[in-house]
Amino acid sequence: MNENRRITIAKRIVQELESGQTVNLGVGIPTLIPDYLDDKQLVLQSENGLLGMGPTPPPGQVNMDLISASKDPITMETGASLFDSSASFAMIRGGHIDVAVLGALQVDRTGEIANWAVPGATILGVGGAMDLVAGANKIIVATLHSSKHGEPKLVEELTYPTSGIRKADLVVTEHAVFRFEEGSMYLVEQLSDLPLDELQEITGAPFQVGLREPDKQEEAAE
Amino acid sequence: MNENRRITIAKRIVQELESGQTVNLGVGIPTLIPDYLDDKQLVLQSENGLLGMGPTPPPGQVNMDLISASKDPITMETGASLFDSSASFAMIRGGHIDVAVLGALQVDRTGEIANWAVPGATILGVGGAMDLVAGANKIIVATLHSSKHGEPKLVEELTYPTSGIRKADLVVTEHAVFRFEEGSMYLVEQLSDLPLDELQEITGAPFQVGLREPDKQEEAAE
Amino acid sequence: MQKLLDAYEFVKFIKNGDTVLVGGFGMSGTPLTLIDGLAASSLTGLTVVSNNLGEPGKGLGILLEGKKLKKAVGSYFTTNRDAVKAWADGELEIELVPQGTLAEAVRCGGAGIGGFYTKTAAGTKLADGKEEREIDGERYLFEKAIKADVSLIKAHKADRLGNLVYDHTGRNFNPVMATAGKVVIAEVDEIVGTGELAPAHIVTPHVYVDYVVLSRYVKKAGVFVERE
Amino acid sequence: MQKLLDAYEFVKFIKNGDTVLVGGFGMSGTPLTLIDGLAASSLTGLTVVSNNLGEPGKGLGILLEGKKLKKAVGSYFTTNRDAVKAWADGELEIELVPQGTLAEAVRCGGAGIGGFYTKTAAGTKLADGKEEREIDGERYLFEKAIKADVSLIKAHKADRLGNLVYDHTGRNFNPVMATAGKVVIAEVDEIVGTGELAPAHIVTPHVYVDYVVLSRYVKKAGVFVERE
Repeated sequence: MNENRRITIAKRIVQELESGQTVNLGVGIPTLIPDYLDDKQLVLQSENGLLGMGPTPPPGQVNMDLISASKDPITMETGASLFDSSASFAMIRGGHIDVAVLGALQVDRTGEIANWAVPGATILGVGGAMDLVAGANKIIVATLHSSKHGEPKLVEELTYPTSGIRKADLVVTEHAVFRFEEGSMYLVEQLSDLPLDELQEITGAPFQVGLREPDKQEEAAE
Repeated sequence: MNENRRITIAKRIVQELESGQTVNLGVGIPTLIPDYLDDKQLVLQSENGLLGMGPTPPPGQVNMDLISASKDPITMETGASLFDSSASFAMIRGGHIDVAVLGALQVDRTGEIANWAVPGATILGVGGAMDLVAGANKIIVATLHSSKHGEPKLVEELTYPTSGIRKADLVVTEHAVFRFEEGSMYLVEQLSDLPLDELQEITGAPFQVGLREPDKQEEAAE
Repeated sequence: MQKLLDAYEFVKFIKNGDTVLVGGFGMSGTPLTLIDGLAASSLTGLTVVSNNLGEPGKGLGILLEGKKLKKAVGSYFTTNRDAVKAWADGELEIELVPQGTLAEAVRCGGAGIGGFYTKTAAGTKLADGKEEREIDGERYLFEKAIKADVSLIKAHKADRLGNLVYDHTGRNFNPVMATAGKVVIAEVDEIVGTGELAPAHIVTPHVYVDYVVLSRYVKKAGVFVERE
Repeated sequence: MQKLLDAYEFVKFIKNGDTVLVGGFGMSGTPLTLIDGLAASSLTGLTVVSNNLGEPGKGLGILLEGKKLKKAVGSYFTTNRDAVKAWADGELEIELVPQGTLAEAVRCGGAGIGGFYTKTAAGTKLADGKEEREIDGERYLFEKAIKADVSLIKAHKADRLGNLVYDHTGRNFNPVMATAGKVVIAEVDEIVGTGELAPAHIVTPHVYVDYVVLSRYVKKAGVFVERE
């Protein structure tokens, strides 16, 4: 059931992606995306130094020096290229990744993301999360609507440490798609049969229904 | 006769160089050095992106995409590597070049170098001169003792624009070898039969004869 | 090939007054076809960022003859006496930058780095008006990253995705310039099938290359001549 | 080969308290033999700069077990629960740096750049105590270059001069770390004749490599096991 919700999110995000785009997929739900692309051809970037990441190899063809950012064995697509970590983050930070799809612990009503640390807990890992938030051209957050403790992940104000001042463009949960513009949050699509009032109840931040201006929606959908 | 003096300088500088060292040779007298290496094997770096520069190719084997910093056709030694301009200057500025041999317009008594611009004239070229002055581990200046107008090139204070705050280690002219230490200039060797008082006369800066401390000489020669 | 443009078609991506990064060191690794295209266009008031301005009537030199340039940023202009004259006549602004600083500033522009500190040029005339900072007891200058509207670069081979490799020292400024333009056009000697360039040997990944133009020139006896 | 050292001989170039850059991302491109050498040595109080600290008892994890480390600088330590525990027990200092900032700081250390400005981490907890600067209307953090006493890196092949190429994503931090240590030791799978690596394909020119060590491990079915 949880897996179905995650797949709903992955499938909906695929609709936001276009063939030929360079995409960096974070850990968690984003890693499901390659399985639901149909005939869309993405160029996947892996922060440890690869453009053109392919699927998991068959067991006999694993090379532990060809791995993803999650440290799992991968393959290369035709036309792939390899480079060092400084070149990889130059690509990320320099605005050369079209879309980063990230998981999140929280997103606030302005689109600010918390996805690397839990308050009060040991903070010993950040990886490339902040570089991606700072550098990707478009940021899509893929997250379940509520935490496993039933707390809303979309919140009025972050209580978890922020990943950066750069805002998400879009959040996709199993229930809805939210867009962020100029500090406000807009519900642009419902993905489950949850009534609107119940959706509002389980969402920790106030949102408006529909986009601020119809023009904006078209522009964003281009 | 002028050519003989230039060769005297080049040959003397060769004595300062060791096999296996990475050396960047500036334009002018330094470019004579490869002809007088005997069995010393230097690794020549060219600022436009080559480590392991070889001699001029025979006329039939010229490739205008394989050129020196002076824009002349060159070849590659076995074990050479090619890289871009940012990597080349990372190598230079990061202290990975053992010795830079540079021409100069003036050198002052502290070893400060002027080698890129003439006062009052149009200043439209600097190239890699300042990067080499700032970055090479050892700087040897190769210059005739006097300008073509008969003015001393070793001066009390620079009247030409400086190439940087970093000092030369050694200046070699057709008459003498000077070393610089802690702001003072020392005559460490005479290369012509010019008497010492006449050498002093044609040198624009005061110098001491011999090194400040005998210990220092050994240390420097190591 | 989706990215392939006709020789001078790329000109439509450039506007009067734009800043254009142009690869090359002397006449090596210089996008001669793209420069021809600029010369044949009606564009004016361009700022060109390139190590040199070619030679009189050669390479970027033809843009100077065609009065296309408002300003040139680079490290060495003295090999083109026309540039020196245009500057003296007040027809061309020149900003002189040490070669290593130029390369690093363009790399930073493409890498999302706002600026950096270098020892190069500290204490010289080229430091005039620039911020100085002491780091670990040494003097450094602040240099801002360089970005541009368009990058015109020259590579040896492109595959059909736009991955690039370069010809010997023709590499020079091209790979960093490929990263720092909003629109990047690569002139190439040859287009090969995707997969023909080994992943570990690709110097410029295709994500940096928007369009590819086949060079009007071919190398004969080591020198570029017009393709027949 | 002049630069070739026996497996653990390199330890003589390291002193107690030194800062050591160690290449690798997870267990890929990690100098396992050199780490074994450190573990077998009497060295203590080391500061290690590396993206991770391996896994419990694996890679850099064995240095933690052997109490060799005073401090670790990197981007992701949570994959090694021993590191988390050592930190919680006050036995290990940890400095957390975003991965891209780490890579760039090391590159700057090797390139003679004193420091740089990045947007990454501006406005976050990792910006605490760091200088902020606005450049073209955007917020950037100042980050200082990282240099070290010694670099321990892993490459795939070295030629007899010390030129290096890497194995796929085993490249990761190794090329930048090769530039930023006073002494650089490269562990390699294979040593080939000079000239066997094409000039355009060499990733690390030999000028950066002081010594080469042949790996005690070989890859079998894609995973490193001890050489027989």
